[in-house]
Amino acid sequence: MNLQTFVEKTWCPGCGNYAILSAFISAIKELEIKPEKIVIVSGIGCHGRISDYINVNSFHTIHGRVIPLATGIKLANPELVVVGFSGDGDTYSIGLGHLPHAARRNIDITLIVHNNQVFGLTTGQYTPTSPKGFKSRSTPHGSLEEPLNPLLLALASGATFVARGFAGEVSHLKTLIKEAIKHKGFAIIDVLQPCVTYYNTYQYYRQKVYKLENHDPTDLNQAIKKAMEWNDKIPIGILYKIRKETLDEHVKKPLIRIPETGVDIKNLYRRFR
Amino acid sequence: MNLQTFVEKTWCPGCGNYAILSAFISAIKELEIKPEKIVIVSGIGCHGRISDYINVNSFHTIHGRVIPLATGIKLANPELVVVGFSGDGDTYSIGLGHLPHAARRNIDITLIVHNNQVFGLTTGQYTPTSPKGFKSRSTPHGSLEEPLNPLLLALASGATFVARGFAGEVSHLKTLIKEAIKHKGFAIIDVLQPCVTYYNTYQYYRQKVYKLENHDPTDLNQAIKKAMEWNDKIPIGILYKIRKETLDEHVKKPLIRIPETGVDIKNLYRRFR
Amino acid sequence: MRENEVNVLIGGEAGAGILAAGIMLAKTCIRSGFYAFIMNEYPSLIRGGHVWCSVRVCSRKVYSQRFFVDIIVALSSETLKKHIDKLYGKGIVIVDEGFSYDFPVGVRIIEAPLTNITKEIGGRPVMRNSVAIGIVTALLGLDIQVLSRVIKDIFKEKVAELNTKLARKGYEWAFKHGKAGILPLQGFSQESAKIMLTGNDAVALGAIRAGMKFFAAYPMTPASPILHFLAEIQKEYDLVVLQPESEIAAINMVIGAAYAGARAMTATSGGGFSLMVEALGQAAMTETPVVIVVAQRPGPSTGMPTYTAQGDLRFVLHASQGEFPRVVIAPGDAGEAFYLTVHAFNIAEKFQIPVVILTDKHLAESYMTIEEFKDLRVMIDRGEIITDNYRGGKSYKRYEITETGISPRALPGTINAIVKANTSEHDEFGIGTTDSTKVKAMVDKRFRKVEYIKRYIREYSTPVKTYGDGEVLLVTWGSPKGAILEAMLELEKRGIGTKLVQVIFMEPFPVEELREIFEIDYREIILIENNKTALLNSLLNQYLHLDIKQKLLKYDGRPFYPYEIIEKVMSVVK
Amino acid sequence: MRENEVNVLIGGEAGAGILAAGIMLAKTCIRSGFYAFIMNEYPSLIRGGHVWCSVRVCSRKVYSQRFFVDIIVALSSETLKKHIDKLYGKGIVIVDEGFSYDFPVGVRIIEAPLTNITKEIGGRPVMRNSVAIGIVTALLGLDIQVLSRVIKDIFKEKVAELNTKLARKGYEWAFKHGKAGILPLQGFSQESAKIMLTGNDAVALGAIRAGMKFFAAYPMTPASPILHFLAEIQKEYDLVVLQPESEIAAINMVIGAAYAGARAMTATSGGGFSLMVEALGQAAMTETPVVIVVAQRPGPSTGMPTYTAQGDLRFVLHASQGEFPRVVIAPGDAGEAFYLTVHAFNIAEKFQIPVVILTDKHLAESYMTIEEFKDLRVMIDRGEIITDNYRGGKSYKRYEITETGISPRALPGTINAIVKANTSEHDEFGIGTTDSTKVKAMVDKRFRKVEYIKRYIREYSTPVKTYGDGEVLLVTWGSPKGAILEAMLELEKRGIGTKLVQVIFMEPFPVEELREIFEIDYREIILIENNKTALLNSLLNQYLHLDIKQKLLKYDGRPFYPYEIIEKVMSVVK
Ligand SMILES: Cc1ncc(C[n+]2csc(CCOP(=O)(O)OP(=O)(O)O)c2C)c(N)n1
Ligand SMILES: Cc1ncc(C[n+]2csc(CCOP(=O)(O)OP(=O)(O)O)c2C)c(N)n1
Ligand code: SF4
Ligand code: SF4
Ligand SMILES: [Mg+2]
Ligand SMILES: [Mg+2]
Repeated sequence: MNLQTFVEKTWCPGCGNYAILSAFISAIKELEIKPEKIVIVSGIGCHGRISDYINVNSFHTIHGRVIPLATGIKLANPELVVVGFSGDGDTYSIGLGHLPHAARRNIDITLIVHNNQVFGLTTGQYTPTSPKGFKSRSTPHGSLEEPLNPLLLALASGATFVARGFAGEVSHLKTLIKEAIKHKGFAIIDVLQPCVTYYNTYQYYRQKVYKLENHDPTDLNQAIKKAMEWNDKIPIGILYKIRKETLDEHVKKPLIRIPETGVDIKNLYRRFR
Repeated sequence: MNLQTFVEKTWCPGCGNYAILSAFISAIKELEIKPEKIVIVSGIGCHGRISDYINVNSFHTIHGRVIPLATGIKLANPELVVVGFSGDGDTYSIGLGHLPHAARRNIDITLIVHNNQVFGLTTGQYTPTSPKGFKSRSTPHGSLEEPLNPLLLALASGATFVARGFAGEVSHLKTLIKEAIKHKGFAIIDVLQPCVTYYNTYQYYRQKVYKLENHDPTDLNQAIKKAMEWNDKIPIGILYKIRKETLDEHVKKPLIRIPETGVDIKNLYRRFR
Repeated sequence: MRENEVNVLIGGEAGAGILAAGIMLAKTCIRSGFYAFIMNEYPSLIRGGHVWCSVRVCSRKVYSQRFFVDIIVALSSETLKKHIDKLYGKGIVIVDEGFSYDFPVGVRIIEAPLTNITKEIGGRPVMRNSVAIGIVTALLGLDIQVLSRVIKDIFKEKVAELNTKLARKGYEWAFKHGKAGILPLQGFSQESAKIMLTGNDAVALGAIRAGMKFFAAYPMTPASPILHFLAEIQKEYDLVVLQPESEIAAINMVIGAAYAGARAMTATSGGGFSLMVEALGQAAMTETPVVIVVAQRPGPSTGMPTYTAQGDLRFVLHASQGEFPRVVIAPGDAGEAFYLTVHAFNIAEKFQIPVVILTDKHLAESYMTIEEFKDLRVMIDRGEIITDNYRGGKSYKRYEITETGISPRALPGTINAIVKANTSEHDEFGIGTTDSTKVKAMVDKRFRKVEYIKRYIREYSTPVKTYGDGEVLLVTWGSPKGAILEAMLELEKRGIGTKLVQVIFMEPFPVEELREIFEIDYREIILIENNKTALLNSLLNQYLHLDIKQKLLKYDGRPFYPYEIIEKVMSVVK
Repeated sequence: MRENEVNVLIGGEAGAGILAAGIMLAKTCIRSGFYAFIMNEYPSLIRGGHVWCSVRVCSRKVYSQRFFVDIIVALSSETLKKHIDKLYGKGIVIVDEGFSYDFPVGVRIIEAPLTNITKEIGGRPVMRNSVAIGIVTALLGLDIQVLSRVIKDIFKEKVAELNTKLARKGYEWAFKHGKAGILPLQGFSQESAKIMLTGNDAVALGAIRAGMKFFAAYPMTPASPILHFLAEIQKEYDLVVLQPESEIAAINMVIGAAYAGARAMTATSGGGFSLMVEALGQAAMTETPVVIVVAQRPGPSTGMPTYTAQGDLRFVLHASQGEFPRVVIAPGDAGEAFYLTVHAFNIAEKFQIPVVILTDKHLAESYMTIEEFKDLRVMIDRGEIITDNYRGGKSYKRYEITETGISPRALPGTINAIVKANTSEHDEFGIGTTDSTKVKAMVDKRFRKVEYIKRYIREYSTPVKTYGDGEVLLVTWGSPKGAILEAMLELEKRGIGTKLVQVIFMEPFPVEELREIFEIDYREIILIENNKTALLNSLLNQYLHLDIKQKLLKYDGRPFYPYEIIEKVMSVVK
């Protein structure tokens, strides 16, 4: 079974997106999920092309709406495995209004954010995660804004699975994706994804990232502390993970069938008499 | 100088909004700000009517857009004092996408959130801050979602002034408002505002709130801890306050004048030759 | 007062249970064999403003409120200030004891101890209205038992008990003071089971009937009651009913759910729809069937949230970038709203397009009496849909180019089918493309549906309705229909024959049907719309090169009264 | 090759600096006294796809690209596969050494050591294009000094130096191999200072000229270059230029800034405009003057981000709930874009309404040569504006009811004036109201502006333009104008006289002006639009009851070529 389509990939050679693609494909292979049982939702940006490359059900949505779209799919058919691929522009800029809500609702979807700290597809403008002073086409004199800390934000919003991956660590990333998919509840993986064209951070992150060890992912305070660590050392791995009731657990069966003669509403007449 | 208009107030008798109104009016009186130097921006909801009642410049905007509207005003004319009045529906539901960005941009506006934990004006539906299990017209069987912690979210987003007030403590609230307005940078005050009609929390909060004392508002970890305190005791006061460069500090003078014959663009021709 | 008809206006402060009182009264009348129509007007605030509703009761089917009333129940002096001029010459005013007002001569005043009775029984002040309704019940010569049962059905146990007592007290008071039967209702008909419901109710019922299983909406007047109703009954019908963080979230969730295979809907007003515009195009481009209810209110922007208007027609017709087929349906009353909602789902799924149901506050929130829906009149048509296992042989093509433009739709989860939806322009498999030939073919495919949609609508629905056969042609769409039908009855009596054209499908615009109607010679043609710029007329200009000169346009947030239409027709005709 | 004209197509991989090469060449020609037009086509991705541009150079003003070219510079085989059929019979192909391709007979192949030269000099592979442009410069008989100066002006020091060397090497190589001057450009004119710019550049320049001080936009192809340009020069012109979190934030910031008194603008494409729709109504209701640039691309939804279309016209005309006056302006070329942007600000402020400048990818991103703007042709009109101190005596009324519908606008900060803006329907002071009389008066006030807007436009701008005086009438709006003007010249030569009507103000629609034009008898009328459903035609139907039968519609994302128009006209005429 080929999990890749025959579509030619148009990411720049060396782009971190390739790593995410291959980590994901390995993950679903190893999890042995049938392609027809998966739906991936992809946002708009370089990352968004991923849905053309993976041979599973997919919805290439509009900019910033991966989360609500994936939520709708999951609620309508909880038997599907729903994974969102989004960008830092997609989820942390235009789509940020959805993230905290998905987190606190604990809808059982996995969100993989290709965080390259730029708008790649629109030629490299700064994003909410670009460092202060970042020079880009929209900030030629350097950005004036403090970057957002997406993992801290996710934790503050009540997410039940919060992780960071690095495109330079494919097999570690694969494990994260597997864990995230297996996690029952809202799982976010922020992936440090170097954009070789507009913000090549391979070297930078290679030097800084380290894999979390001896870390208790059920301890929120610990997780917050780790999320705030962004200096000489940058942790990757699962920062936080707890089990809580999910929103979709309230949906008993897929909502996709309708009796041919329609639904009987006679019981409802009473209230209108 | 009368800071109130002659418009008859239509909030329910006993509504927490009255307290916010009077705290604000006292605050600007005491700060001796001239009415023409203030602009208030109000959202859509019961809280939004406040702009009809205060005799200063105002913009009663659309639902959820207090923050960007106030940002535009402040940047165009940094000499104005800009205060936003918003609701928990307005800022934490539909408008949530703007809050973290305003916080990390540190735009010098004050945002007062009338957090009554319901959509008041649309007849009491639950909001992101309603407690789990809350029964309302849209959740007659009880809401299924964990509430949002807005102060934690603001802290996680880099806000430089984060406070909580209580409509049952008007003079304390007035002090908070004064401090927030004086603060150079983005200031958010989440005001616990009982809605006597749909969620009367006066008693509940009277028993729980206590005023922060011996708290170091420059310590982010402390602030985060306090923001997470929401059980038997609920702190009110300034949780966090630091001074950072603001976005509007980059604007040297109001942008409101234009030479009658237009702006000379000859210098720009060069690049097009 | 007219024969067989009574009009009651009930007014008081916001929060005083005015509408509840109107509903009690109307239901009592309906269960006694009459028809009722309730129109209610309230400000956008929770307490303190003035609220009123008018209950029209009649022995025949009624289509709208009337301006003039026989009885005013005034729970605040504001009610009289604002509405006393609506009272017929010898009309009755019911007020609380000790209430002082400078009444015009001729008014029959009933000063009843509303507050006192309420206090006696231990009711809250808001319950005064039950006493008043008890009195009205007596006045109209209705049975107090019927009112009691209505109250039991409306309220929860404890509250019902109290209210029943209060109503009975009021009823008895009226008897004791010789007011019983002074305005008797006559000529009831009991031929069929009747229900009273709003346009919102009808849309919700239609959606449930049609098998809608997913509903997400952000509250917005006047569409919120659909959310409330569906939320309440979600468990009985296995629905997912959600209030997401915004309209943007709502419509995107709905599209996600529809892609997954659920019949899915959202409901909002113009402001919320503004936020759905981008996703509307997404539904179109991905050919995902969704139903969107837009209940209009006066704009622009926040405008007047609790009032009525028909100002969003063009907006809804053209919303979102790019060109794509859509269907826009404008029911004119609750009955139509029910059936057309079922059609909306069928059309959406059959043609894999977004369908908008365009109502307005007056339709959405006024109550009218109709016969119970005959279930036979609806059926479910999901179009070509593939579930479980795809047996098409070759690789499944989500956007297969076909003669009709419709590509068989597999649901994700179907074995052997990979279902790829794409908002970028795409090839038949749903893979992005910019190839000029493929792109053109895909645009043409989507647009080929239009002809088939038109045929389908003609066959299974009613793009245009006409009423009457007179020489004066009245042209409208949506809720003004009610007041017009009433006016037509009256005009008939005055010897003026009229005919009404009601356009129901605004898109695709029923050009042929209308052309036929307009081919006939009329004495006068009058356009009637609840807006400023005559939007339907702009469509008639565009599609039929027809410009209706005589216009009755109203844009102060109020619905039409029959008398306004009568006046207009009279002034044009003579 | 035609007299006095050379067309060069440059193609290669995305990221290979193709457009930069085109610009180098075009500027060299312009500075040598010619006119140039560059059209570029690229996929929505950063690397790997194929990108090409066509540079047309001519001794007279040129309005569009041509389909056929004289020279192809092929930096990848993809270029030849896709474009070799565009080469004239004896055309020239410039390729890298060792490049193999099955060329058609007659093609003159110049195999030049592009890569080798580049390596020699130590340039990066992307710099091959400079060698190629050096060769083309030689072929055309142009001065290498001019090219060198162009390179110096475009690139930063170090890069410029390298590229200059490479270009010179290419130039020399051509000389050495007897290629110099084999396709000489002739007949240049040097009468006035010329600049080459895109529609986006022109809008940005117009905005700066008009005194715009606040610009907030979220990047979206094809509008982003406006953001980039303004961001770059913000310090020199004391602008605030911001990239907020979304289009919703952008437009709301712009409205805030405009309320505060800055001339403020945003720019986006259809998808981003979809998100601005709610706030558009806010600007209208609060009567806040804003300018919104909408650069169209093919939809629906994500569609084809880097291609061109004119599919958003109706959407922009009717966007947002409720009814309100707006102005929509569609420039047809860069020169118009400049002046009309200035007008847009004047109209927005004078009438306190939102103004949309509607362009498309082809206009926004193609480069054309125009004369430097004459500053005298624009002036600033801010309308009735009150700053510093209000001396009106009575309390200031933000929404004073006036004869023209325009209420004098005080800026917040003005002493003695409290400026209350309100998205709810409001009274003259800006306080919310639902009073039926006041509401109607306020709606009427807003709409009274329309007549004055029309007059103003007629006086200070050009709602409709015509070109030529032939018997065949061509009707268009926006960017197709360029290709049509070219076609008209050619048709003239073939003895077919044409006349073009270009509608510039789409709203208020110039009904009177057009009626006059259409009153004349034409042999044929042909509509030309870059969309599927003939949107301008729908307006002609609506406003003039005119349905143009002959249509040339193109909706594959590509702009018109002159030859397509010629073919259409020929087929209709004969
Ligand atoms: C509503 C809307 N606004 C703007 C755009 C233009 N746009 C396309 S991709 C993109 C940025 C994507 O950035 P990110 O999500 O970080 O993705 P990346 O390209 O970096 O993978 C933008 C702004 C759009 N498609 N839709
Ligand atoms: C785009 C849009 N969606 C929905 C509404 C309807 N609406 C008006 S007020 C409101 C809720 C307000 O809640 P909140 O901000 O908490 O204000 P409160 O009434 O509680 O003060 C909603 C949903 C609207 N006006 N605009
Ligand atoms: S621009 Fe950056 S993110 Fe986009 S494909 Fe290239 S390297 Fe990857
Ligand atoms: S509904 Fe609640 S928030 Fe609104 S005015 Fe009444 S008490 Fe206040
Ligand atoms: Mg990115
Ligand atoms: Mg609230």
